[in-house]
Amino acid sequence: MEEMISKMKKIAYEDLSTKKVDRVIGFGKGDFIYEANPIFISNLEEVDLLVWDLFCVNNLSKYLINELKNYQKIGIFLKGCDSLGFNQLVKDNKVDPDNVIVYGVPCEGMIDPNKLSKKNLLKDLRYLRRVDEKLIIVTKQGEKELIAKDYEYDKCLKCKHPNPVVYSELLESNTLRNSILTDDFEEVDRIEDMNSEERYEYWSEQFSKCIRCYACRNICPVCSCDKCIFDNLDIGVSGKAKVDSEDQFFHIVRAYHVAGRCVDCGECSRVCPESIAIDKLNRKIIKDITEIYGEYDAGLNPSKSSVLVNYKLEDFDPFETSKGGK
Amino acid sequence: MLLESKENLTIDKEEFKPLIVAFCCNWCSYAGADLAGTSRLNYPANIRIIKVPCSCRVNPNFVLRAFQNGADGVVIAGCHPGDCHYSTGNYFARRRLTLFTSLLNYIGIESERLKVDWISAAEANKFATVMNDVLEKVHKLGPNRKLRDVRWKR
Amino acid sequence: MKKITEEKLPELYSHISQNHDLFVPIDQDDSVNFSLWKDGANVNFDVLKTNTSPKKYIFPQCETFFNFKSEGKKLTIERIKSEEKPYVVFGVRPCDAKSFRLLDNVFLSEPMDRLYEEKRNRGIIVSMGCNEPEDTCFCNSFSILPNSIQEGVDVFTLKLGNKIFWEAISENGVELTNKLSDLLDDVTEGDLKEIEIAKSQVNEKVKELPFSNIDPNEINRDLNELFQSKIWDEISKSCIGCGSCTFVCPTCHCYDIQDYDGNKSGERYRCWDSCMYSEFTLMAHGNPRTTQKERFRQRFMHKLVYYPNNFDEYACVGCGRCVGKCPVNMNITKVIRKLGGENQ
Amino acid sequence: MTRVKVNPSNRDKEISRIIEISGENIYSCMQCSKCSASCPANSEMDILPHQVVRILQLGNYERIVNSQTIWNCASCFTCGARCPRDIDITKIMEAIRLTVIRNKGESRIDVDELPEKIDDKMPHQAIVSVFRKYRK
Amino acid sequence: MARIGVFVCWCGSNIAATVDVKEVAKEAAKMSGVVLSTDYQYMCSEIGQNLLRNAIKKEKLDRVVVAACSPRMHEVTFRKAAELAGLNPYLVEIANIREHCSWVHKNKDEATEKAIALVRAAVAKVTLNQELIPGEIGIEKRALVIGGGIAGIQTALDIADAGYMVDVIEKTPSIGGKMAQIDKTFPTLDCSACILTPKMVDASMHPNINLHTYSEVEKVSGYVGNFEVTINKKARSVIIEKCSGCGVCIEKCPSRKTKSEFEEGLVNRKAIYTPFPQAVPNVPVIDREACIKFKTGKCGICKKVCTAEAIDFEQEDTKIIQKYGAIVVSTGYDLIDLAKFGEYAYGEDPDVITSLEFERITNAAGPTAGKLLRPSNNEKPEKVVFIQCVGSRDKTCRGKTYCSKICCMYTAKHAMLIKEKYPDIEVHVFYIDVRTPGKNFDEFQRRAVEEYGVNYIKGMVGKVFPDGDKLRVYGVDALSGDTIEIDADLVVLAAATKAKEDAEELGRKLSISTDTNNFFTEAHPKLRPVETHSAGIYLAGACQGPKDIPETVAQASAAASKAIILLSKSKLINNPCVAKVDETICCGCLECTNICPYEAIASTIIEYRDHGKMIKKLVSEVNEALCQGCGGCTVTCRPGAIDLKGFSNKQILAEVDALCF
Repeated sequence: MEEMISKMKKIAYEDLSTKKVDRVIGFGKGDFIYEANPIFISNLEEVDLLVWDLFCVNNLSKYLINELKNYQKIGIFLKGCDSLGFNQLVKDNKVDPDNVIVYGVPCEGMIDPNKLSKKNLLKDLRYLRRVDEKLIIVTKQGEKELIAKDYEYDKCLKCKHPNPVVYSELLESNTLRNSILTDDFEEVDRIEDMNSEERYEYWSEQFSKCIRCYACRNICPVCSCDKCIFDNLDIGVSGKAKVDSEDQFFHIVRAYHVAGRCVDCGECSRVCPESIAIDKLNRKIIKDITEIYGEYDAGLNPSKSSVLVNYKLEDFDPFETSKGGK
Repeated sequence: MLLESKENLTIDKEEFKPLIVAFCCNWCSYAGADLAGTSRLNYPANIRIIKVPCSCRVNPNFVLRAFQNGADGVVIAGCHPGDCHYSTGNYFARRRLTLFTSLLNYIGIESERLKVDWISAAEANKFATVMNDVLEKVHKLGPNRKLRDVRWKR
Repeated sequence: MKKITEEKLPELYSHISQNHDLFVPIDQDDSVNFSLWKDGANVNFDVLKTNTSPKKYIFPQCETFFNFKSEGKKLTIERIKSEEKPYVVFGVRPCDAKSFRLLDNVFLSEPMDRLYEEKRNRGIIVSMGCNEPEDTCFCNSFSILPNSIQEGVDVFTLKLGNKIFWEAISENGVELTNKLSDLLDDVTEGDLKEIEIAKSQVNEKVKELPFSNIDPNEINRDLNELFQSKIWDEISKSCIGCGSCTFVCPTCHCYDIQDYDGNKSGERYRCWDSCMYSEFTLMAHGNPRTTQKERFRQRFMHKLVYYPNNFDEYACVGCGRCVGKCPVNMNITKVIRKLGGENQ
Repeated sequence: MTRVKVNPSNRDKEISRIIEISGENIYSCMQCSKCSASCPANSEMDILPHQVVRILQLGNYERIVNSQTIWNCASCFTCGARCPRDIDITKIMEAIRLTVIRNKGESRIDVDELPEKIDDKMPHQAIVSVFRKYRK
Repeated sequence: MARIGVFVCWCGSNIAATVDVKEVAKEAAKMSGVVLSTDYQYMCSEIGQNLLRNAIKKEKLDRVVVAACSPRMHEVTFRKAAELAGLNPYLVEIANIREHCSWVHKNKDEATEKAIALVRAAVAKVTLNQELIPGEIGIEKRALVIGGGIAGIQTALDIADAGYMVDVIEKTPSIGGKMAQIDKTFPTLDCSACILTPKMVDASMHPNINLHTYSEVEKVSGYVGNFEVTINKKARSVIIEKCSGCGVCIEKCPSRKTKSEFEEGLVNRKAIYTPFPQAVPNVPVIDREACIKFKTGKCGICKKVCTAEAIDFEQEDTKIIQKYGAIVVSTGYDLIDLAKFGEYAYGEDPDVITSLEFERITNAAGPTAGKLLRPSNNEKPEKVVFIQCVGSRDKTCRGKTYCSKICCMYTAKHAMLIKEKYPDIEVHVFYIDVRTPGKNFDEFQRRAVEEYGVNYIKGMVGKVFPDGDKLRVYGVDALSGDTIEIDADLVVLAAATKAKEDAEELGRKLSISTDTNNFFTEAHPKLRPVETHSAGIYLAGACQGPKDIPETVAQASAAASKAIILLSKSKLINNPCVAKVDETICCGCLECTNICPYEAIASTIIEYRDHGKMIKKLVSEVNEALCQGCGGCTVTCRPGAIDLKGFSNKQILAEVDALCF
């Protein structure tokens, strides 16, 4: 970890001082041990603020949209999942990759403070580090050794791409995780196994928790419209009332709008203040796409068109009841 | 199957009149519906058709709006794959609707309530059969309360 | 002052619910939120910060002003009749209790907000003190002590171990207490001592909290200077423009008014709005706040400058919900610090 | 020559079984006789393979089962490999033979008798398949 | 507020018997925006239309709903009537209460209720209708013909004769195509070259025709009336303008190892060559892959012997960019590769040949000067076997499922040609079915059997077995059930036809579709057989499906006339129901461009002022001339920035709302 931080500082310092970039987006330490924040650096003095720890969970790539309006060339630290989002931003013409230098950072999995908190480990937390699959924490009460997996974000447990899929420079790490390419969709199966009434009850309850804060949308690297349909009352598809049908409409349409484009980074669920299982909608679509149209690859190749703007003559047809006759 | 259902329909008619909104593409399915008319084929009056240029014009928003406002079933009908007037429209529609119908089903909407089918301009019989079939199934399910906007008064 | 043991609480709840809608913090799927109490509900008083604040009972996310009906080409307007049933919110922390007062400043000064007033008058606020403030609490920065009895609460309670102490404050509070007298026991001398100790302990704890040195009074409240400050550029960078801080905030009170055309009848309603949203303050000519920086600045200028200028109080109670909920860990504590609001 | 009632649409039970067992669509045949021309055993046949298919199309099962052809077929698969209509005539021949055998009940093994018949030489797969087929 | 007029038609009793039209009109009058609601027996009649027109003027209607038959019947009628009254025709909507209501329902109450609902939907929609004005586009008065076979030549001549400039692109060094290879034509047996060559010359001499041989289409952009085509003219290495066509270069060229494409590989040609003596243009081309000069740098004999100084080794491919109003595709066909048909021993034994090779052998200008000789030993065969349907009507991966259409006739022709020259040669034809629909076609085939004694055998050949000097053919006569064995000297295979290998690629360039067999798809199999789905692009000849010469020529003239009709117009009116982009909302993801079947959506960069700062933004832009109005893009657009005029999101939602009344 310390080694990675010095690598980050070194490359940021070098590139800023040689004017290779005029802005660096990375992580800085927050108010708590368990907090890391996005920071934006243009001055060499600020390079020292860069950190890398087990709480650098944010995907910084979406900041490029705005930052590129004011800076020519930006260096940015991206993890595996972030890099998928980055590719999608490139594909959506939101970011010109020529103006970005991606410093790829292999990720070991990020730690969820809420999970620590649930076990009362957050209070008086003084120090914490990861050694392979172990999490070592030091509190007032002393040192404790935990299983890291128990405290990782849910989204990290399912991570398919811990290592960046695109980068200009890879900050090598000796704790490289392997890509996991199989996906079991176990949580989707569980919902599919319910009958339609149960499913509807489940989702109604989930959706009714929604407070329409749009954190899920705003954090999402593929929700990059200048003016979202939900910010545009004039378009007449949805209102702002807190009624079930509006909440359902929002969540269904949000999921559909990222269909085939979602990079499964799980940020939507992480940031939801009401803990709605938003990613279970996304993952249902990913599951369908995987089963019907083949391996899901959103975010892997920015030049490949996504599933819904593509077709094959021989696509699976769930609707054909009888052959037509001209 | 069909005959049976017709009997059922007459029995329950008084209590529940489902509303079915059908989006038909101008070139095939709308023409198929016209031919059903010309051929004097019968299908229930609860089916209301909206003309769209192509099945690829049907936005999932439209479907959701229909359910919000009290439709008990929605039909989307287009040309058979390969016969699209715009050559590729229904191929895109097929992918979109494959995912969308599956998503709605996942959320708990009975799959019988959203029917997608390919009906050519010549298939008047198929048009009537599909409409009868949808109505029968929706009738069996009863009135739709899911996705319904309680503020919309019918 | 009265007391009740934890085991007897369900009895108390069912007693209250006979004549009131009772709202308590309920744990469902690992998240705690104020909800309507029903038999068997999993009441949780250990979590200080419910997901959203109890302000929703006096200022709901969405409420209807009136219905309108069209018949043929005629339009008739129908006022909404208020519900008569009084309600009790049990477990309102001092910070949240304070927020009610702050909302009163806005809604109950002329022109009065009838909808708000009606809801405010219909409710009984049973506040509950805190013993174990969390890292993200900074109520102290706004002079709210964790065990303080805030103005406007009807009953104040304090949970120590498995005992809940119950003190009626207002007339409504006394009335409720009287109705519950069968369930409540008198306190002993020992109890009072215990309370005293707990209060002084928590006041000490508060001083040790990470945010304890935050002091908005240190901010130079020169409006122009603050408004023009370069700091906003810097600190608004990471804001993603979602409304989670606003919607979990107990003091945010901006709303939008919309019409819904429901075919044969429609309604005019208001709903929470967030100054963080791009279409907030959208007018016919466009939007005066075009970038996130301006929206961000608005939120904190409102809380720390504009509101205090009007009411001599800050529009923040240091509940710390936004600290925990912000997707990018940007929050009011950082803003206050950047603006110089820090004790050395 | 016997006179037969021709009703190709009314698929005889046996014909349907042959189609089911073979998995081949006999109605795809357009009588090009490529199978017959390719057949190395055609000189030994009283009815040529393409005629077999035609007779099946016409539904005359009797004539087929009484012919030598089905037994003289060497199952070399040449016909199927060359058929332009993608019909594997070998499979049809085998299906016809199976119907004959099954009608005699010869291919059925009583499951109860099975344990005695099992010896080291019998492939396990065969045992499992017997169970699967005749369990009911 | 809109002023909507609703007109409910009785259609005699067609509607009025099942729908209470008075009630419908009464209910319609209550609907928001409706200022006039009335009914009439026959709205489409002269009187009915007058009623509509007068009401528009008198009541100052700004929108009209006609509740009548299907819009597919009379939408145009009522829109025209409205236009005559000064109303924009797109402010008229039809409620289909006949085909979709009175004719399919029996219960009068239900039908009336539904009719009211349909009118309500139409009223809701029309309220949101906007005036639409069709755009006009100019037309480039020039046509492009892709492919210089008989189809292309005929098309080019017809269009040129009508007075329009035509460019013909031919991939090979000469125009002429397959027909130039053929000896005689059925059913008249007149010489193919004799009828084709004059046409080739006509084409080359025509003042309105421009030939680009040895050229290919590289890129096509634009739209009907305004295509822009990039043509790649491959380096010929011979300057056309200078060459006199004397042929000395060919004669002296030392490279002689390349198989002649024109002679179907039966003989070799030089590295510098003209494909055949009557080639147009009669200018040789250097095959750079075969040429010793290009391979080793040494040689250059052709340049030395050319007195006209026409040889130019330095020549490079040139690109021509030209605008066209119409494009005709006439790229023709090929024969399938017979490698998969091992049982016929093609490629294994030289005496097994394809029908096209037979054409060359029997052609007086061919490698054997028209004498029928076995390729193996140059001796006259005694027995010739023809096998039809080699790969045609074949469901397997070896062949094609369709009937190649021309084989029955040309096989009969070949058999007859042999019999005519050499009555002593035995000719056997194996067939599955003989298909001879066409004028004088069946008579022709019967003559082969009855007059010339060709032995037709219904059945297929199982194997051709090279046995010493002979080819042993094993077959069956399906009718008698006899197995047949013939010791043949020559076996001719009627290989299936297929679409050109690069048809799909060309289709992509042109945005026209191909079917499963890669033949180009016509717009309608019966009523629009020469049009494609892309306006302004037409099909001629075998590139659309197997065809014989008469049919090809007929279709070529048909395609030409379609092109002429287009070119003769001064302006094109386009459908105004096209997509439009709201640039303020468009987020520039350009997903819409991916799904547009007409490539009507492109990207553009707009600049706008925001707080005193000029901001550049990438957005989509619709070319209204190309857009056909399918609306697929609208669903792809997440923020709803792209919408379809005439079927806008709001209009359709209003209809949904109205139906859920």
